[in-house]
Amino acid sequence: MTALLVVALPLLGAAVALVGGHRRRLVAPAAACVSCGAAWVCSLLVAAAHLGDAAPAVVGPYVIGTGGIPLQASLYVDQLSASMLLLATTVAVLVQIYSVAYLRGDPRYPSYAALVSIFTASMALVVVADDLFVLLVGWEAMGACSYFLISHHWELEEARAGAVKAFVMTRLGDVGLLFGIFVAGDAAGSYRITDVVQAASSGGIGRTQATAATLLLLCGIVGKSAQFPLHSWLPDAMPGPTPISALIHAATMVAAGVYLLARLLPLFMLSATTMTVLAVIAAVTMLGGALMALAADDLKRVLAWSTVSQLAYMFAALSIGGYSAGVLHLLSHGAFKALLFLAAGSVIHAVGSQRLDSMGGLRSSMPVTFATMTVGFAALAGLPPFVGFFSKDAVLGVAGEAAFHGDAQARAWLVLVVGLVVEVLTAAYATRAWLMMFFGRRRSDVARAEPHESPWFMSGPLLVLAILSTLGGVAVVRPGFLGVAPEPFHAATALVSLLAVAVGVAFSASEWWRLDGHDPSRRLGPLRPALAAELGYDRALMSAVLSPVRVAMRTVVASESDVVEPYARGVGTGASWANRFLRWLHNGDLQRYVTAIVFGAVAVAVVVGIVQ
Amino acid sequence: MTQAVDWWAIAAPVCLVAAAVLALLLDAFVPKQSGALPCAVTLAGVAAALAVTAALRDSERAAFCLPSRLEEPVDCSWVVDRVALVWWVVALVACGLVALLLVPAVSEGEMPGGETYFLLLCSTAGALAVAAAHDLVTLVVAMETVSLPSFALVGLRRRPRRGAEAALKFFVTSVVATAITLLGISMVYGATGSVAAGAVATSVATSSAVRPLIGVGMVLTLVGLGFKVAAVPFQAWVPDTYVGAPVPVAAYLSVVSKTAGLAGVTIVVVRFFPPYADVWSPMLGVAAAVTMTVGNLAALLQRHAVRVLAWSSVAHVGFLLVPLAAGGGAADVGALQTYAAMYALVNLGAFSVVAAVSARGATLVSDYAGLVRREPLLGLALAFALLCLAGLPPGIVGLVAKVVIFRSAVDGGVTWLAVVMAANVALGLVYYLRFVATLVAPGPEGAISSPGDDHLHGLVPASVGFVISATLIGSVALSVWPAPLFAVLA
Amino acid sequence: MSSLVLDALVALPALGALLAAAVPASGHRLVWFSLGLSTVVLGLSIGAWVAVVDSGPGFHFESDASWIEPIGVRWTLGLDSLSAPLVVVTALLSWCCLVSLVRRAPDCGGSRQLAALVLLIEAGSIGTFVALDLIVFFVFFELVLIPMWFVIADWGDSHDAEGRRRAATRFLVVTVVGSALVLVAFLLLRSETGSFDLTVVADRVRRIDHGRQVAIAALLLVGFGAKVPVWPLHFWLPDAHSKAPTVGSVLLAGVLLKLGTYGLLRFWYDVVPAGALEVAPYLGGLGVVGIVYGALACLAQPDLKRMVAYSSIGHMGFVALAISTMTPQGLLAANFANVAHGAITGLLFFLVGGLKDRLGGTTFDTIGRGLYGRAPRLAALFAVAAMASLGLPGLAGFWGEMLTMLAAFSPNPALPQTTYLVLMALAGLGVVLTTGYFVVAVRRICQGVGPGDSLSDVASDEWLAWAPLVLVTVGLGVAPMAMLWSADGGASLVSAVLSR
Amino acid sequence: MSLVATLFVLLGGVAVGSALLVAVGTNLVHCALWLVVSLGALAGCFLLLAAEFVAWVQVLVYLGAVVVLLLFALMLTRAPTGSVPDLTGRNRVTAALTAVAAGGGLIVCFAAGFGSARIDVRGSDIGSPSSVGSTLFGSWVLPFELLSVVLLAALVGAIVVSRRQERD
Amino acid sequence: MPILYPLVVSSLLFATGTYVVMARRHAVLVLMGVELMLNAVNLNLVTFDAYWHDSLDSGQVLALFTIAIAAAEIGLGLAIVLLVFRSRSSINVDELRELADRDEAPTA
Repeated sequence: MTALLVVALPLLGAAVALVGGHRRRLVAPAAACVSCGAAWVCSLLVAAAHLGDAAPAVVGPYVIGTGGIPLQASLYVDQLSASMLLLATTVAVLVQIYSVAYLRGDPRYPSYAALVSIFTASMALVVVADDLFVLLVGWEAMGACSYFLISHHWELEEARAGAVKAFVMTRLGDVGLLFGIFVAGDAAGSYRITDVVQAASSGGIGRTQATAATLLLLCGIVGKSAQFPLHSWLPDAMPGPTPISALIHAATMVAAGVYLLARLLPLFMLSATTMTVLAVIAAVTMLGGALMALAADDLKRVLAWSTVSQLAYMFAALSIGGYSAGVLHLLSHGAFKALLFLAAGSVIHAVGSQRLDSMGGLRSSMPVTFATMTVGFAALAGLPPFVGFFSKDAVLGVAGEAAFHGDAQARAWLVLVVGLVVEVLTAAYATRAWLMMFFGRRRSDVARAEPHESPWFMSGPLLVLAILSTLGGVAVVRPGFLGVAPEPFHAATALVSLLAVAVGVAFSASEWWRLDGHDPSRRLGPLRPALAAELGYDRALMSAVLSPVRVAMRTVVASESDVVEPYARGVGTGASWANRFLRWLHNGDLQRYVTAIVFGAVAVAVVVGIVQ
Repeated sequence: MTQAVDWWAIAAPVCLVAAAVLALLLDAFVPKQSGALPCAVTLAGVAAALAVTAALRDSERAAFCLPSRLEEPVDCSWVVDRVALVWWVVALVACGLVALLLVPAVSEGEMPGGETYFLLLCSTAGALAVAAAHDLVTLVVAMETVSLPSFALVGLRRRPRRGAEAALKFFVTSVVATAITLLGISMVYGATGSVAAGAVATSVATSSAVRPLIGVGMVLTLVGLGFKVAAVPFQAWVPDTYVGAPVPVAAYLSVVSKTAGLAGVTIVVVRFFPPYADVWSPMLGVAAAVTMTVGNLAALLQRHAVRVLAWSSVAHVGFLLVPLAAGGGAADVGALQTYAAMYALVNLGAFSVVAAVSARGATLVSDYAGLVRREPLLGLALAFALLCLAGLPPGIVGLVAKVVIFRSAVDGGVTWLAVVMAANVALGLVYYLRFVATLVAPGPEGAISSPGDDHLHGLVPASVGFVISATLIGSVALSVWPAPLFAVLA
Repeated sequence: MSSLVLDALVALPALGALLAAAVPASGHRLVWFSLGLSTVVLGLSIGAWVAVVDSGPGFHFESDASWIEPIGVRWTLGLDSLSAPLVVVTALLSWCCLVSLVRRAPDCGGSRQLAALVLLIEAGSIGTFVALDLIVFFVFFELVLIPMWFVIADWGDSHDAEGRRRAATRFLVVTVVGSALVLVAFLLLRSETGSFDLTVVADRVRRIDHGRQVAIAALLLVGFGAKVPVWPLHFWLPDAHSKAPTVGSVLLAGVLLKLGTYGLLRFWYDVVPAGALEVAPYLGGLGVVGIVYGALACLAQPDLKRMVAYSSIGHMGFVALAISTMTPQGLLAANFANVAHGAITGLLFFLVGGLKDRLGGTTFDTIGRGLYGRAPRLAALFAVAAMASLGLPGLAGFWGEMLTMLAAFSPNPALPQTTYLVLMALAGLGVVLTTGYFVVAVRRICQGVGPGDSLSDVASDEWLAWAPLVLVTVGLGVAPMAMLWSADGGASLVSAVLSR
Repeated sequence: MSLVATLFVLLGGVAVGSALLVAVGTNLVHCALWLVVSLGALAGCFLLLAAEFVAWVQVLVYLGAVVVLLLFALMLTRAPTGSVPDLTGRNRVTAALTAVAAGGGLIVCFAAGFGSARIDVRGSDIGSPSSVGSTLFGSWVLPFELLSVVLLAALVGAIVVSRRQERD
Repeated sequence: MPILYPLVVSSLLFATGTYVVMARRHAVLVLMGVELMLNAVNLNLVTFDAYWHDSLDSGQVLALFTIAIAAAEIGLGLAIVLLVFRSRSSINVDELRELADRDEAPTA
């Protein structure tokens, strides 16, 4: 029941913020922070009860007839959902607090706070839902909140465009998800996740059905988690307020795809096809994302591409059955990426620009931000002792294990090799961004006066997240809270990956040195503009999708105006012509009338006479 | 051997003729009278005839029987059965209402009192005779009894310029049609050697050698009747005549005269030529389809109010022919009569309002703008009548009558005709609704009979007002409780 | 149970319409009177719905009286879980329309006549939903046409008298042709079964030979399809909507279109299921074409009201697809989508009407950009309505579409399964396109930099008129079981029929 | 060919020929007179067909009354007595074609229906005034009475139509 | 005598009559055409009466009635013709166009 409160409380807060937010200035922030805080407390309670080897709890089901297989609205809390819940509410409450300062004076704050609260509730619903349709409700509600929040600055063209793109692309995936739910539910005879998983584990679902269901589900997952080929909305979603990027587009919503996959892993494991597809997608995405991040000029885009890439890491782990590795990286990424975004927000807040080349030398003026962000970058790059090192190690360790000993070795090798390459790249772009932001000369074209440290409302959450990113490694090494067996430390892969990180850092640092404080990615030469333009993928995709739609649209318009309308009008015109003709016939000439009578009589008589 | 006269069977037309003569004589001997007196005589005659009709309700009478050859069933010239009685009631009631509509014209000296009512009653007597006639000789004479007085009625106006033209057109076309009918009768006679219903039917059923001759004869016989009901291609006279005639006379032509024609068509196809159903049924089907389409299309953009009603009456003939096209069984004839009764009632309602408004000089539909607001009784009565004609609620009586016609078509297996009807119902709506919308719309300032103009406002003569109210009440009541209208079908 | 309830539901608005049109009192007072009456009807209908939900399958509140005995027509009314929600929606939308008339007289005046027409439409629609006699059904079906014609032709777009008349007439003509075909189908049923009574006909339908049943089902498809409107017969709808006044659009979309889908549901499922199975794939195909076609047309629309009108074609396409599956799920989905579309599109038309009142037009150019800034609440409501209309889970539109696709996923075993899978996939594509045009519309009018004028935001009477629809939209989205339960009874009825 | 037949052909030829002259003549009065010839010849035909009574009625009513009426009418309408070139309207071609079709159709129809059947009028008294009179009042009382109404109505109608004076 | 003789004569007369009615402009001539048509019918009736040896004399009786009707018609017809003449001094039937449907249709 406490889990239900996690869903309900933020909704309540949203309602209060919406209704009262415009009357009193303090109502909205108070409602938002308090409701999310209360939800956080509740999720702590839930987590306390369900982490470790505690038995899962089920609320419901509340059966809703559909004429066929019924919906069973029910909640399900186990270790996975408890930890996800904790992550989501923690980031949410930090973001709410952070936003109070970040959006100070913004007249749209009340609706913003309400949407964040609704989002939190939706995410919580996704996490605790036991029915696939209930999950879908939360899933798409998150999408809608994301849409509205991306377009928070709706006077900006790129915010509007990004919001539309994000929503339409994820919904495209969601249609697949919906159909996947149909197939899965049909195969399992129930839409409850527990039933589906049960059926999958006990062999109640055939291979074909499982492949169909999982491939369809994968569409939704790929869309939501911004994986290739539906990845391009996430970088474009960055015009949204930075706290939103931290919450939705880094820590929680985009990770929901990973969560769902982890949740349904037994079903996915039934289909080697799907897992191979997943591995390929993950490999392509993590490599591509990292490359884009290396070349991007915009700080938030760097982080966004990094998110894309890191999410692919999680999928890579799951594609070789690394349940705990995937989930652990999800949790750790949630912490350090939220930290990175919030810190980036702090920087942007101070500098007034998102472009990397307009920053530099911020080290001294923003010490807290510098320190916390350094922690974040270190975690991202996978430096020990930060949390990222451990979670990545878990992923690569699983991959290495599987590559040498498992039965899906091709997949595992792919993940392992690409994973290591991406390690290099990750370290390189993290170092590059870090150097460009905090070191070197301050750029003269910055409009603002001397940047200064952000208020405590903003730096407080940064500190909290920095602590989590620093100490979280402990939890990762002992993942018993997930109800899985402890992971042995993978010494071999850890060494290799440390080497990779070192290569990456060295690359960026040496180039930075060599170029005298200029962007190290210039070293990439002709590849750089192409990467900065994101390989033209987006434009190609848009024209590939939009031009047929445009053609179809024009066809429809033409058919309405040139076919349907003329015919509809033609009936009227024909009738009025007939009317004129008939009235012309009746021109008042008596003898014409008589002729008509005689002729008519003769004609009918002739016809009848011949017929007879 | 002289035929016995069954006075009771012919009492109704005799009442009418007696009243006619009385009206004529009163006109001659009572000078300076208004329209009220001859109208009263007429109504008395109609009432008496109705009383007789009511008394005959449960009996089927045959009179003026011909000596039978051999052992065949006796052929009678005059058969008063249930079908005929229904026609009688429709014709009589309509005649009474038309008589009331004529009062203002007579009172103002526009039409001569005694003669007008005399002609009206003679014509109606002819209509009754058509419905009861069971041999071709009686039928054709009865038809002429309907026609000849109505030629005169059309031309009866003090300013006869348009009336004369209308009368001449009506006359010539009608006479030609009659001649063709007579030719057809002569062919039937030539082929069968008889003119009586039973003998013709028997002979037609047995002789196959002369089928073309009989078929052609039957078709030509139907021409004159088709002219009376104004089926295409014999409809051309209708708009010109209706427009040129006094409005009450147009109402008479569109209701009583048409009823007589329908009765005649029914008798000819059902009583004389049942074995030729495979000929007349598709023929009437095509005629029905063409007639309703032509009528509706021609009415579509009409601006002249009477012409709209004229073409609408043509279109309704199409619907009326459908039950016969569907086979003309007892249920079909019932459907036909139901529809005809509905049509007579609401069409008279429409014509009565048009009569009242035309008396003030309105001719175009646009002259009726805002009638509902200025004179709600007139406006609503006309609007309701038009909706009934269109067959859309709130004119439920029209709708249900159409349902009955559709049912007849469907049961008779002429579903294609039902589909044509469907299109025509929609087509008809267009102009009926345009008319209704004009009635409801706010009228132009200074339009005819604006409220301030006391000369024109509220000048609905009592008799016309009575007809308007009676038809309105009748059609509203039948819309709420349509069962009585359909009692015919039971 | 008292059997006068349904008679009252029909008679109260009808008598109210007469009174409102006839009584010589001030127009304003009569609008209030109509509103009061409509409130009573609304309450009564909700009560009846609740009672029906409680009583399970079958018809309740049956009323049976002699009407046109000679042709076998009886005044039989009944309410089941299929019709009850539609009756409530009708009553609710009429109520909302009347509320919106209380303070805002139409430009051309005549608010009491308009109120009378609204009541008449309400009476006719409720009558159609509760009629159990084919002819009574038909009479009520036709009863709404003339009032709607007047609503469009007399209170419609004030800039285009000719156009609104034409639009009204086109609506009327298409519907009447359709309904005449329906009549033909009814009469075929009558001639085969000897009764006009729905239940009797349903009982005896097995006597009809199969080909005849197919013909009847096809006639019903074309006849009701013109009203729904199913794709190639939709051409009357955009004009009718774009020329109609707000009240007219709301009732047209929310109530009148439902007459068609209800008719199909009622007669295909209860009366000629065997024949319907033969033609159902065509309906499904046309429905899907309507979904995609409507969405593409919406994408190209420069006029918000026309866009909403075309969106109705898409939504009705979903209902058509649901009906065509010939399963209890399909019935549930169609019924749910009917109700949801009534509330959501009603709300959208109210909002568009509100914009039209403020800005004088509904083209995107007239409305301008940046409504979020100029009239935040109005814009937010529009965004919510758009989200609901594009089928966002958690709002009412989703469940209808989801259940429809679910039904198409497993259609009646007698139907071609693969075809339906393709139809389902295309419907999914339609969902994406729908999302596309709604977010583009939101982007076009709500977002961006506006002309800087400030519009009056949602007024209190508008809140009153719109709030019920918002509540229904959100309520049904959050708690779909409210509808699914009540319709379950109907579904079991249908499955009983289908399994015969 | 028998004598009767020969006579009939002659008389019929006269009737048709003079009817054609009515149809094409340019002088109104001549047309009326040709009509007299045609109807007179027709009366002769009736006689040959043993319809004695009808023949005499034909002579009385048509030749005695109707044609006179027509001549009066021509006079009253101040019809020109000379030749009028445009007595035939522009409709003539259509009219002629329709008429030919009608006539041809009728002949074909009769020929198909009766072929070579013959009339035998010998030895019957069917057409005598007494026989016709007895059937008329024995079997056809009803139409006869009805006819009286027609005639009365026509009389009154004719009077009342021509009595109205006012011009406009 | 072959029955076709009188039938052919009557057909030709009837055709001539219709031509007169359809083509001749003068109203009185039109009436003459009507007379021709009716007489053709009479010839038919009389012929068939003789052919069938009808004991009821239906043909002859109807012929008599037709003559009477024709007379009545011609009387009333001439009265109407005179009425037309008096109201407009012309009795050419093709000039009677006053009632024609001439008002312009509204543009739809």
